[in-house]
Amino acid sequence: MTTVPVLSVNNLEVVYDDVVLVLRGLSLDVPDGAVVALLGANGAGKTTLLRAVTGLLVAHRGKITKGTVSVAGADLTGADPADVVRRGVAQVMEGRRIFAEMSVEDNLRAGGHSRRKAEYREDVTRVFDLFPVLAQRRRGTAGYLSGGEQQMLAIGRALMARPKLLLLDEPSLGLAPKLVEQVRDIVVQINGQGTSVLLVEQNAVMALSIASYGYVLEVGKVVRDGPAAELLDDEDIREFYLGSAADGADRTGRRSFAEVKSYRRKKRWSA
Amino acid sequence: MTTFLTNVFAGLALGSTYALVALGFVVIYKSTGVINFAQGGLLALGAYLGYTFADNLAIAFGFAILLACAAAALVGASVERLVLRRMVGQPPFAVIMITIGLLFVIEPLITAIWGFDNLPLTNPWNIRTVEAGGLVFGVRDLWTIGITAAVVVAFFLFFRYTRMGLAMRATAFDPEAALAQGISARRVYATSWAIAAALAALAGITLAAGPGGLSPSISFIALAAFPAMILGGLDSPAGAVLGGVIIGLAEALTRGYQDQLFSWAGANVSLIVPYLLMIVILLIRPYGLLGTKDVRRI
Amino acid sequence: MERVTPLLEVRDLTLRFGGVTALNGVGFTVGRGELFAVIGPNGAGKTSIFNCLNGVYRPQRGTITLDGRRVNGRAPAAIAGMGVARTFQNLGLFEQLTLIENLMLGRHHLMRTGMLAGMAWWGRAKREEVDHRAACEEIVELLELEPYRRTPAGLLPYGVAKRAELGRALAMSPTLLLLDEPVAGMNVEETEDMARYLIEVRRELDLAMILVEHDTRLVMDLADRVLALDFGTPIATGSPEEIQRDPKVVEAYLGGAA
Amino acid sequence: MSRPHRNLVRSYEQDLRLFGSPLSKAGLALMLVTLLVLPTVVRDDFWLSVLIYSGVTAIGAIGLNLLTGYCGQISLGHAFFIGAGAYAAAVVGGDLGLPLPVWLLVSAAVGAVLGGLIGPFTLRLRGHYLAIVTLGLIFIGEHLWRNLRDVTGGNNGTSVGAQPTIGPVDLGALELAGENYSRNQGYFWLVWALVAIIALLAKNLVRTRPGRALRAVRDHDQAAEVIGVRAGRYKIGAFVVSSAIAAMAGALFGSYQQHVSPDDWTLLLSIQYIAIIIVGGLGTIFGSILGAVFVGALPALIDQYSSAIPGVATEAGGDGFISVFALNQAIFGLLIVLFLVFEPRGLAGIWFRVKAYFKAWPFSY
Amino acid sequence: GAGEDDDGGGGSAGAPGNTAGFDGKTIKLGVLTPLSGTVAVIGQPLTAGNEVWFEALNAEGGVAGKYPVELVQEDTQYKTDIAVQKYNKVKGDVVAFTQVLGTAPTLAVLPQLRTDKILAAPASLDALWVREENLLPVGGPYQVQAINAMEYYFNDGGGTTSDRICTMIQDDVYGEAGQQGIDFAAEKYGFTVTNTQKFKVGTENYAGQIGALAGASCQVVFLVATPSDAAKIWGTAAQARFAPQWFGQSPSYTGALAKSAVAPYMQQSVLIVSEGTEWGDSSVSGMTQMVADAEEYAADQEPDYYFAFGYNQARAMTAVLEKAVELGDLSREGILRASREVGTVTFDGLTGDYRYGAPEDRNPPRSSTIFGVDPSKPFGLKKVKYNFSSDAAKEFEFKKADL
Ligand SMILES: Nc1ncnc2c1ncn2[C@@H]1O[C@H](COP(=O)(O)OP(=O)(O)OP(=O)(O)O)[C@@H](O)[C@H]1O
Ligand SMILES: Nc1ncnc2c1ncn2[C@@H]1O[C@H](COP(=O)(O)OP(=O)(O)OP(=O)(O)O)[C@@H](O)[C@H]1O
Ligand SMILES: [Mg+2]
Ligand SMILES: [Mg+2]
Repeated sequence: MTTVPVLSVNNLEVVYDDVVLVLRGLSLDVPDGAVVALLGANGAGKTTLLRAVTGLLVAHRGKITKGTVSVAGADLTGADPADVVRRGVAQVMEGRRIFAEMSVEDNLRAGGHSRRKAEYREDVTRVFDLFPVLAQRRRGTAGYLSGGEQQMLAIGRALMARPKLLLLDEPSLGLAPKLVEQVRDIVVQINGQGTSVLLVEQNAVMALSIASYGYVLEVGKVVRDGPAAELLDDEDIREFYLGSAADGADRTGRRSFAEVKSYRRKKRWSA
Repeated sequence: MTTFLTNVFAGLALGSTYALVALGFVVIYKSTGVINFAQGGLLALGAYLGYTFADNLAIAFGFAILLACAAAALVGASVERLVLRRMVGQPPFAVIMITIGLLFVIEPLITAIWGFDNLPLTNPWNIRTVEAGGLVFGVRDLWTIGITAAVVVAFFLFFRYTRMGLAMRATAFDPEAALAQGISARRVYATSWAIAAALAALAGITLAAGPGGLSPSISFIALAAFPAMILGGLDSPAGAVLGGVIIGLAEALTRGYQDQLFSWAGANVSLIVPYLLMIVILLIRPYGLLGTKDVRRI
Repeated sequence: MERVTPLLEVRDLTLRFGGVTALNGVGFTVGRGELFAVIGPNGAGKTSIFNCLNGVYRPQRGTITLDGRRVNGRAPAAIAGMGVARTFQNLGLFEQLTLIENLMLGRHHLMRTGMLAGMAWWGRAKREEVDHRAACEEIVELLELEPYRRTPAGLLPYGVAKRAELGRALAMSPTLLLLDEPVAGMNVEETEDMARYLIEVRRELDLAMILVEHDTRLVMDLADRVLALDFGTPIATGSPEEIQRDPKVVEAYLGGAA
Repeated sequence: MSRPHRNLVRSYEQDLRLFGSPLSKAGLALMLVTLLVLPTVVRDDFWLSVLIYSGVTAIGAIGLNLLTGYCGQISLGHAFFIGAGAYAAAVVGGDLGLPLPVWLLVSAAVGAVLGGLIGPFTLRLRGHYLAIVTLGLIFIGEHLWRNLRDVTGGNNGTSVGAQPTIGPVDLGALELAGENYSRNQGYFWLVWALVAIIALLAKNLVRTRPGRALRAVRDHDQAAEVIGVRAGRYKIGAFVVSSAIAAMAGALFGSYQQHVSPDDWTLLLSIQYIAIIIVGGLGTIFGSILGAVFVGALPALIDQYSSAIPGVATEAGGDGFISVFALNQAIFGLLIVLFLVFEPRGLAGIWFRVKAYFKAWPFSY
Repeated sequence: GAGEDDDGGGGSAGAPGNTAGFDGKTIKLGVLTPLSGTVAVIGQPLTAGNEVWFEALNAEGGVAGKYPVELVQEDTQYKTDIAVQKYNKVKGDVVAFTQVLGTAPTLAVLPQLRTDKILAAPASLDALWVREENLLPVGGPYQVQAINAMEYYFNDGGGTTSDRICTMIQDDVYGEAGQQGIDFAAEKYGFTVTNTQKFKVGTENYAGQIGALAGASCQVVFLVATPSDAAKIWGTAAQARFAPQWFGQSPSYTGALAKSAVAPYMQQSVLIVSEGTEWGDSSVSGMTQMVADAEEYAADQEPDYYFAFGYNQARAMTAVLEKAVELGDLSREGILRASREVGTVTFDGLTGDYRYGAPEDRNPPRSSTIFGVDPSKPFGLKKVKYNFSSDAAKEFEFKKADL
């Protein structure tokens, strides 16, 4: 393919506090118009990668020490977050990070900060259509919403920016099963409208079912990548991210949690 | 009755000054979540700049005010440029301390440039008065009230028609999340510091235009405005104005009736009345009259 | 079923915030040693039930009794003293304290050292510190938290933080443990670990649990009984199998994913 | 390996030691020896008095840090309690002529009672609102100090006759083994011994149950309640302890200075205390001491060297753009700003960083 | 211990021996004053006054024509703890302090002055200082000014004791001193103080106080303030069209007021009670000398009371030093002794003569001068009644304060 990937990360190294090396030469591409899944255990560095892309490392005493980040061909390594957003990159941050003291509507307004004022009405209607609860609570204080409602707000807020590239950090966290499906549909839908998506998820089944390509991260490095379908069939991936028994049971034939083995298994690729 | 009205008028004038100063506090609180201890320093600086324009450069007083506000705003914005932009995402306490440090820097610089002597600021108001309905009004007091009213209107228009208000609140609440929305924390900080400094300059000049002239101790007024700011609610511009007026009136009226009503409590009760009033009101409304509540649910 | 008094009895709980009705006539019982689950869509009122049990919210109507003693009306700290422990949906760890300090805080209500005794150190304070530290270490071991003892809670990886919260709740030596989405945001492996811990805790400690969780597989595998809520109103109670098949639950909550 | 690794801890008791490792033991010993020997080496009255005031401030700062750094309650009213302590010492130590332990403890008690009266405000007020209400204390206090003439001497102030005597030992004119020591030397030992004692008490407080509770309340008061910490009680408790310590600092201040007046307890003093605990590092006892020495001694240091800067007038009305006195102030402010830009967590932050670096050593990442 | 002991110095005649602050050639004197911060507005000119006097003196060889004086200036920021630190810093390097500014800082270093047996000249007109062995005050205390103002009012101003006489004072030691004087006068002359208004330094709005004074129909108001407050007070009074006879205690006034918008009101209603004479008054030799010295050594110096005060202070200190040299002892004890034996020091009309001696026998000047405001004068003040002392003022007793 000749099109420029909408996000291209090259050999990235990130250090926190001048001492903690978290990303160790990570490379990854999000092709234009694609949904790419990023899997990895807790602490692997997924969030750090997203911060490096959007420039939020500044708020964490983190620094890119090597490598580049480019969005649609433009080099944005270490750029100001506001610039990154202006170039059409929006992020659903880990832990929701809604503005708790503000109303639901003001949260959405803040999400649309990079857009023109006139576009607000249209944008907000779209979000309210996706999440009717938010419309009901529009004047309510965001901080009093339930956990799941806050998650919806966080997603809605990111959508307000009408991004070209949407970075989702665990969007299904704390959502009821029905809503997880709905979020999945939403991702598919906005992807259909031309937004590329980088999806960080613990819910690997959900992520890989809509992604075209997937990366697996371990301690700051990509240890495995490939087309989503291929990853779905990979034995290790299924064992560790999909929760299927290694012995060939199909996707519904999962182990019961009540019978989990009381020893830890070891991943083959990260010995 | 005339005494009462005179006191009310004095209270309004004083309250307007408090309101201007409190508005400066509020603007910075709204965007950074910290109280700016350097506000008094900015006020003095603005007033001295006004003096330089009006007296040393002999610019017409009205223009001198505008120039001083602009110059002060520039100073405020440079504070962001030089210091605050490095503090995004850092603990608010560090930022508070930086404002204290700035206060320590500004004051000696002022005395180095303008000296210690009391300087008379040439101005058309001073002690002139106008008479209406049997009452005598100080021209400066009238202007102070008028300017405050105009600033308040400008303020609300600004917040109504720009997204700055929202961006400020978002930045104060969670700078990182605000950055992620494409809100430039730098722009927010720079704007709020510029506005706060300009307001301080305005307050400083209206103060210095009185008979007392201009001396470095003019910065003390900022302390007196604390109760006004907190009474109205730390993050509410409307609250700052309301708080300013209430405190101004309370102070002027207690002062006016000190001999009749408060002599038992010692001299100068009027100076602690703002604090007592503030405490009482905060016990009833812990976030001031119009402040936003902290929200934290589990 | 034998007729013993249940450990926890919740009756007719109603809670409103302005126009929002978070809970509407919710009632259920939890037996000793039982693992009771509460499910429902987002905003159904699950966390609010916990907040009522904890005394954080004051319901407008209804009663809660634990072991025959009335719970509602008491202050949260008093309820904690009665043996109600809790993990939080949004992580309620004390971020600047180390993990072990967080666990020790769980034992706060079991300790007596006051400010003066604490300053003096020698005597009660020291004795208590040592004794309760031993109790915490058992939990550290049980939950395999050894490497993180001295890590400030705010820097713990998310999965570990969730476990640490469980640990803190266990440190309280509770009779009733409230778990608010203990595996949210965890991958399958970590979820399995957590399930394992929960099973072990059940086996080793004599306590009842209420589990709120959107991971239906975990709920269905572990729970003895399940209550389903929608808009603050109970829509069904029963065994996991019954609930899973209940059309109202499927409609309101599970969707096609069941 | 036959010998256990030096970091191996074999019992919880051992693990709980304040000065557990050989390195920290050595550090402690070094500090104690320094404090003992310093006044006999640095006999200069200026530096001794700077350090005495720094020590007094360190005590007050430990109090404020307990309240603000550990319990998260910002107070701008610290100067009020310091003043109260000084007046209490003037009455008990001066007018009644009671010895040091008595006036020190009575001052602490007075501070504690006042703190207990003010403390309940914390139950309703948060953050800056509390800060400004406590700021009101300064002004209300000033009103009291000026009007309660019998105790405070009104505007004139009052002399403080509280003597540094413990039984037969008079630290104001110490005679040991035939050697005479000056009042400044005596006060240095007195004040810094108290710093050490109070730091130790505070450290014990914060590492045991009540201290954990304070920090829990600071980090997340609702969660603290839910796990059984009575947040309100600890907030008030923190106020009581902090004011008691502040009052002791005030008593020492008065006793050393021998005269105090309402002009001593201004907002500026409170702000200075805030500066100290932020510069030193919030939520660290050692940081309070570092901060007090830094804020107390830095101006003196600047003072020593700034006259060498060209273009500076070294006397009133002299030539030069800025007088050395104004410059000192400006440099002080500037250093604070720069310092916090570089290390927002304060002096203690540098300390942790150094420690973290050596822990990770020899792996730099 | 710290603080070297002086080695006594020489005998009762001959050259004084070396001692702390005196190396056989130069005499060093300390200055503890706010040189930064808000009170520097006083500290700066006062210190300039000290400097000018000594520079002029040094030009003639110095103390006793042979020992030049050097000032060691330290900034107290007007804080007591800093004052104590700075005192400790320089006490070993000076023979005495020629200026300690401010009541609170002076009180803070006083205990140590006593133990260290050092002499210091306080830069304020408190009556507290008169009976303090270690202090060397100059000028008539504020009480004297207040009493003399009343004398003037009754004798020359056409007032009667039945007039409504009021006071407006700053709520601190300085204000209280003025009030004491008025209260004393009230007793002596037999009038009552109708109304007293107190205010805090730096108050912004005085409408309340002025309203109260006007409400009490005050015909005379004795004001104790500092210039910027005084300007606001008179400005407010002018706006309220309240025009009693004001008497301002000397520090209430500064030259800038005569050029300000309040000047016309002041010309009409304000008298200032002070000491000495008009700035530049060539009929008074002390003034001629001071103006000449100021022109020579501090060309930028504006006419200023505080400057004159510093100049006088330095002169008193010089008298003591000369005496000490005469006694051949510049040690601390020697200087204290000299301060007891120096006798009466005259200030050539800049302020009244001060009779020093043992603290019990000291007699401060009792004379004052009444000034009117006249913008055409260099300092904006013209003499109205020169150098008079009332009997009442002479009767005022200075007691040893319990410090
Ligand atoms: N501000 C910080 N300072 C120091 N270390 C940090 C900081 N933020 C993260 N880390 C460390 O960086 C590593 C990667 O963290 P990151 O949050 O990127 O992981 P993640 O893959 O998103 O994990 P999770 O699934 O828990 O969200 C972790 O070990 C974490 O402890
Ligand atoms: N303090 C509060 N103020 C206002 N509304 C509240 C408050 N607490 C809860 N609510 C509302 O009550 C409803 C129930 O909230 P709750 O947190 O109990 O939901 P939940 O079932 O835990 O949802 P989730 O699964 O998303 O966590 C929600 O609509 C929420 O917005
Ligand atoms: Mg993450
Ligand atoms: Mg919930």
